[in-house]
Amino acid sequence: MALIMDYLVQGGQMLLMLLLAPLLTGWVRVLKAQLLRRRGPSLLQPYRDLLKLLRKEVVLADSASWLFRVAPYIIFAAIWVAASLIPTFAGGLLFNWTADLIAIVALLGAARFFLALAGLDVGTSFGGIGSSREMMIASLAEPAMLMVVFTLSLLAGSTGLTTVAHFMQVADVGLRVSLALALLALLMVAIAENARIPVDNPATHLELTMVHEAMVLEYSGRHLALIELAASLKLLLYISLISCIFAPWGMASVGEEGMVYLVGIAAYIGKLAVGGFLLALFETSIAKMRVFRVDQFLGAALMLGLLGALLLFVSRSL
Amino acid sequence: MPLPVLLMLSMALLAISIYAVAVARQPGGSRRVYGAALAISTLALILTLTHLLTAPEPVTLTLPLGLPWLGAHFRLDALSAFFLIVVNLGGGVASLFALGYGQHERAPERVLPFFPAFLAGMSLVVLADDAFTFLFAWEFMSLTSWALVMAHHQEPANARAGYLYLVMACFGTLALLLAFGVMAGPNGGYDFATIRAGDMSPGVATAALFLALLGAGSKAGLVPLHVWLPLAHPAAPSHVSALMSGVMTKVAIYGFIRIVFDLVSQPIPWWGGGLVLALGGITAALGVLYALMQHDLKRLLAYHTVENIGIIFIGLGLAIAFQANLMYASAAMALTAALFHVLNHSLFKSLLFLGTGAVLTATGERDMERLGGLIHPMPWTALAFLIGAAAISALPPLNGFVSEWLTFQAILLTPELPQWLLKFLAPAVGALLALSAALAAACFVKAFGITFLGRPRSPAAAQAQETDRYSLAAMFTLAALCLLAGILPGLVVDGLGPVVGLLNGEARLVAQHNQPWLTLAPIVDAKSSYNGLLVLTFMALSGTAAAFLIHRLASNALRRGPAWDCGFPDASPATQYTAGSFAQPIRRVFGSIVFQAREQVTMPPPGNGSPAKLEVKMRDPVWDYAYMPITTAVVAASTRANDLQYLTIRRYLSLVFGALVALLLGMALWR
Amino acid sequence: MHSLEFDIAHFLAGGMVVISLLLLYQDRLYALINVFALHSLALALAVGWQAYIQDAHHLYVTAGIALLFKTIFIPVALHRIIRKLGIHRTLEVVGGVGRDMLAGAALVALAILVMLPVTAGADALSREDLAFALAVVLLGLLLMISRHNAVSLVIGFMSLENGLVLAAAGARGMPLAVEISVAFSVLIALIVIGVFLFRIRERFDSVDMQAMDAFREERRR
Amino acid sequence: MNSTLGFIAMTALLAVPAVSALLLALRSSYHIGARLNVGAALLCLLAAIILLGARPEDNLYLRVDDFNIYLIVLNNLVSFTTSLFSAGYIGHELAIGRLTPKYLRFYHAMYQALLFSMNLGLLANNIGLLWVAIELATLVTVLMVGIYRTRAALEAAWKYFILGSLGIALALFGTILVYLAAQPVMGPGLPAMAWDQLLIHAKAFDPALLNLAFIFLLLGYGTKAGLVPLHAWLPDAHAEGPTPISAVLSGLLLNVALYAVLRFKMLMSANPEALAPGPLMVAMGLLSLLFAGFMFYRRGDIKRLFAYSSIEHMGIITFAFGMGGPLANFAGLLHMTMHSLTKSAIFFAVGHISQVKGTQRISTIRGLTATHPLIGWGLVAGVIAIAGMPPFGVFMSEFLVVSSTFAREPWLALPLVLGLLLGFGTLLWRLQGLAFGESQGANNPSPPWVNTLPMLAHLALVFIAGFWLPGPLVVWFQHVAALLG
Repeated sequence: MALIMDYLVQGGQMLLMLLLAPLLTGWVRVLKAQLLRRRGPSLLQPYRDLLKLLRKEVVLADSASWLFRVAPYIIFAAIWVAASLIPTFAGGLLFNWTADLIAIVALLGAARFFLALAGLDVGTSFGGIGSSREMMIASLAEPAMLMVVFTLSLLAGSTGLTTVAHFMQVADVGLRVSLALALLALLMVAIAENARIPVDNPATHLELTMVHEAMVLEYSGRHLALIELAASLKLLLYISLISCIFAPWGMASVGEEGMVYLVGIAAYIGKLAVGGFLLALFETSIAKMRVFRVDQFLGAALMLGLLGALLLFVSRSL
Repeated sequence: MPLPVLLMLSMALLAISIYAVAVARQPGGSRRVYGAALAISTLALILTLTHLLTAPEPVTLTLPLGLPWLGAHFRLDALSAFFLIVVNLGGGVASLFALGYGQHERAPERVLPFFPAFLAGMSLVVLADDAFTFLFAWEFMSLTSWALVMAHHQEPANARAGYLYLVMACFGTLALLLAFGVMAGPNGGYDFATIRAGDMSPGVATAALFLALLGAGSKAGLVPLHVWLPLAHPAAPSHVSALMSGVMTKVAIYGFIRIVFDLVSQPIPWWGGGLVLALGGITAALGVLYALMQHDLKRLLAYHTVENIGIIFIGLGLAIAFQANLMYASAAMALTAALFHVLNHSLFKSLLFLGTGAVLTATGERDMERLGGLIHPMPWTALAFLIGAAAISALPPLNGFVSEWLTFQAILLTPELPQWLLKFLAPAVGALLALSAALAAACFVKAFGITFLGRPRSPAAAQAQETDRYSLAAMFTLAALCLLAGILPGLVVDGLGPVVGLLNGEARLVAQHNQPWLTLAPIVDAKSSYNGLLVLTFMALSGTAAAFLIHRLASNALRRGPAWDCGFPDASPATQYTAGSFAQPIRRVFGSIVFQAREQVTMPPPGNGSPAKLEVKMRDPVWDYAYMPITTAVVAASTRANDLQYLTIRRYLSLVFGALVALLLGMALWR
Repeated sequence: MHSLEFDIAHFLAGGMVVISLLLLYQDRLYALINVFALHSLALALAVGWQAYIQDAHHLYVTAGIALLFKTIFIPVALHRIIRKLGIHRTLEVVGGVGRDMLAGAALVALAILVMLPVTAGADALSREDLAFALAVVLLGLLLMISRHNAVSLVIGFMSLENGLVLAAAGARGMPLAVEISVAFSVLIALIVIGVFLFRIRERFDSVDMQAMDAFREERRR
Repeated sequence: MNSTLGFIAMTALLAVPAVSALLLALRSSYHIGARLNVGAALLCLLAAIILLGARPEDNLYLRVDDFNIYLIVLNNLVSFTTSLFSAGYIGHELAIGRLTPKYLRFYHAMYQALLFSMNLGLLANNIGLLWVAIELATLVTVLMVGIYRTRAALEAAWKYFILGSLGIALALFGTILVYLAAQPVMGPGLPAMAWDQLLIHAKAFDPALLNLAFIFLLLGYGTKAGLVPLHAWLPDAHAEGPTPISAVLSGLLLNVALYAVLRFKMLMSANPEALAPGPLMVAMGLLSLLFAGFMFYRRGDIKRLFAYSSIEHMGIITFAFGMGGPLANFAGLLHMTMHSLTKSAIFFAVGHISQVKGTQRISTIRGLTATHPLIGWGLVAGVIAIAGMPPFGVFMSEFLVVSSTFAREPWLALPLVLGLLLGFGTLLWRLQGLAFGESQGANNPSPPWVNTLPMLAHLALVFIAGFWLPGPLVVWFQHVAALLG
């Protein structure tokens, strides 16, 4: 019985992620439009786009190789697996021990690896721009992320997300400097990783400023659909990661009754809404920065993360 | 009783190299030589594998060779068995590859005789059980590999590489000789058993650690002793490069482990561990930064070896620090991580070098700027190289990730250390490790993307052909092993158990084979766990499911057309991103600090159609600040001393006179 | 009765030291040769006296060699060679005579200083004689290196060798003394006549060593 | 019976070279000359081997003991192989007219005379006789160095002659002093100059005299052994003479000179009050080692290069013996042997090289392994061996030298190792230029492989010694090492 329940929870989690992702993207878009006094697209527009793209035929560049066609599936799979391992409405998922925080970071890294390769595959100049800038950004964002992971796992004594979330839920963590630093760093990383303003602008196609869009420039049809879906999954992943670590309230834990799960789901969606709103607010209130100031931005993130970890190393021994 | 057999096999390899002198010129010669080497390596591999997995009781053997009153001692224990596996695996695969690759060799008579001897040398280093035999084999290994580096001696660059290599190797050997001398002490017992048994002062232990760092580190490519490596490894034929980078550096690691963890009976002071840790971190970061700046494929790989050596040394440094504080459980974690990475690096670095070899035979080019689009003519090579690249970039579910994950876990155990310095050092090194992992990914996106993807940048690349089946077999063997070690890490960890136990006072990680779902949970799964198998299954399932559903329910129509490229279709391949331009952002971010990289753009005046020029100046800090002074000093000194060659007879007589008077004075004042 | 023997022996030995200093003082070739003849004469006398007081007859042979070969034959030969080769007669002193004299004095002091610890018990003769012989040897070496001229180099070497013979003669009952002095004379004869002058004359048109140095310079890379 | 056989062998060692020197001085034909030369050397070798088994009893002039016997065998072995090599070498020189038959006769006679003098020096039981032998050797080699009559050759000969004679003179003074020290104790006469007697009574000698004597002997014979700063004659003498003579000089004569020094060192250490000779020798050895290391780098002449390498190794050997103790002495003896064999092999190779390339200038010799594989790789093997790398014997001896320092003065290992590294680096720099790269300059055909047999034989010996020393040899070396104290 309990086992079946666990399977259900895990499966529900995976589907929920898949379903909620475009909604979140739409939500952010709507909010941004509202904040800019525009009417903006409907909340469901992302779903429509995806279905449209899925039905269209793929126009493949002559110089594209098999890698170019396989990459979207790999990217999608990696991000989806990563996302489905994050406790959202319930901790203690069946397979949460499959991959800890480090592994989740690495899975995102794998997705990025193949995306960058796909950007290079056709052999256009824009693809190259995108890939090289993406890797530069990642080369700073990933260590920063890992520093955050360090801080958390040192605090909770584990790199397993469930344990961390549970720890934040029950143990009286209190306000710790290192936690604040970690949160700040994580936010900066999230912005960079999801190609949001000020690091990148998901809406632009101005050649010289785009990073993520430049890589996927040659994609079309179902491939593009998968990549878009993966992108919104990633956004969802980060927001739910932040919420499950820094706002783990209302999250159900293993083997509880159905009601609790519903509560958990409600709480989770609430968190997402808030997160999306904050993001939209931030994005509208700030301007995009030059690509070569991104490294300072992320360098700061890395330093914050390292500082957090160091402070923790000190405070733990006190 | 595998030890005598293993020694026989090494002897057989030596015999083959003598036989190779005779047949090197003949058409079928290389096939026979490499075939024999392959057979022997496989046999040795099976033997050592069984020995390690069954009852790894140390067996010893003494031959009446070497130092007369000492004899040549040999010993096969868990540690040497493990490294023998690495050696013979690499050797066998390289031989298999060379069955095809060797056909293209311009000067077989300069490669065939030394290749089996090189293999034998490495095996003997690992088997040696006294200082003389060890150094003998060690130096023999260096010598044979030097000969292989000098195989294409017409290129001046290779000659310089070989020179630098052998000098550094000699430096390392002398350092090790001093290390053994220090450990053996005045009564001079030079067999390892005596050294182990002898009680040494902490000072001696520290000195041994330093000298081992110098000796083994110079061979392994520890910054700042790495300068020879990126020159020498690419200079050799590719299958030899694979051996040197993938295996020989590991033999160097073996030397370090053997001395520091086994022979030194006194616990090393904790700051020694800190030193190794810091060196490892610096090596890892610098190595990958160097690699990113290269556009010669083999040199890029060689610099990457430096990075991975750094990662291994991070693990070893942590282990020393833990052992110094008697935290053997944590030390077991660190050691396992290091050894696991030894195995992994030997796998994927060999794979990548072999792939480069295939590219080299197909196009005759090592310079990425003249390659590109090779995935179309040689898809299989591309696939194998891609797997290797993904593995070395520590992407799950491949093996590279597992060892780096273990290293991170080991770093996460450092807060228990009492020393403050280590508390601060560990997260910093962790950051360096994370940084180098991320940069490695960037570096291999560059390596694979520029070489295999895009459109060919030179006619040679356009006319490339898929490589022969021996080479493919070799590459895919390694690729499969990379995947296996990635999805079944628990089994490898269990295999490493006896080795770790040997080095760590019988403290080792908990047995993994009875974990559910073959999960890797080094301590307890609540603390940290990873399951490569499930990650792979999930990704495969979701990927294929998505593909299936889309193709079934949505469209699967596909049309070829020119690239869109924001509306500039089929520009010339020259407009693609090159290796240099790919690395440019990172060069801007890091290079300007580390290498004082300076870019200078010279624009023609408006109306002038001549192309603009961008030149990048980079300096190698290590070479400039560590090696140039020494070389200049030696040159200056020898120039001064050279004047003594051209004195007049009178002056020479004055020298004798001076010596005489000085001695007489000394004696007069002596009493 | 002892004292007289000793005094004469010491007088002759000390005389050799003085003459060595004189050699250092010369800056003209002929004078150098003549003083060297004097040096050898003193040696002959000293050795003869040793032969007499030790009544070791083989030492007379040594004395004879010294007298005939070094006092007469070599100087004459050198005179003729110089005339034949037309070597310019003045010697170029490297450091200046004054400095050489000072150095010589210092060397004599050193010789005595070195000999002090020797236990007088060895042989009454040995101690002082050895001091003198050592002084002569060192002075000869100094002469060799303080002139730019090959003849003076040979002469310096020969005076050095005189010191050796003096020491050998001073050693009571030393076997092979004669053979050794003979062998040495052969060496010198070879130096003087055979190899050196003939070949050097043939190849480098002067015995002035600077010529050979110049020749050596041109091989310098 | 045994001892009489030994006596015959001992006399043969002296008589055969002397007689054949006379005969060769009369004969001018190349073929007969070369054959006779080889034959005589072979006879000496046989005699030496007989001496191994059969010892004559000592007399006041000659003596065979454990120390000199192995040098005698080595000496005659190398001089035999060298005579083989020189047969081919001189034939070529004759063919290209560098040597005239007149000088050829002279050459062969002098070769035997040199062999005679070296055997005499090794066999001598009398310090005076030793001195005479070494003086004779000096004269002979001077004449041979100058044999080519070129300006450079004559100048080298002249330099060698002057410095050599000075060394001889100093050595004589030292010898006299030793006698003076011995005579009061042992009374006048021959016994006071005989080794065995001296050693017995050394305890009673006047230490001050002994010290003084040793200084002179060290400088005197040290000049012959080419220790810095007394080395000046050595490079030129090696470079300008015929290559076989360079081989003999480096491989043997230096050993004989060093042997003399060692004999007196034994005397010194037999007297408790005398100053320990060790530090002096260690200092000179290190000086030679480092100096030679610096000198390799700027060398332009291939033979001069390896002459400096001889200086380096003489330094190492002196260092080892100066360090003292059974281990270090063993190392020194082993290194002496290995160096003789290897260095003469290298000079054989160099001889072939200078003949096939028609020059000795390093800058014009390139890529030998490509053009002349046999001698090219021979040179590589030789240099690798002399640089102290396995699988060659020098590696073992250098291992022992370094490790022996840990028994006495651990800190001395540091400069020693640095010197070794320096020498290695600079020597290898030269080797790579010679053996690898694009070939250039004249390329005469390689010599018939028979001519390279001596080189190969030496290399084979050194190779075997690299990982296996025959038991008797070891026991015997250990015995001698114990003798040396």
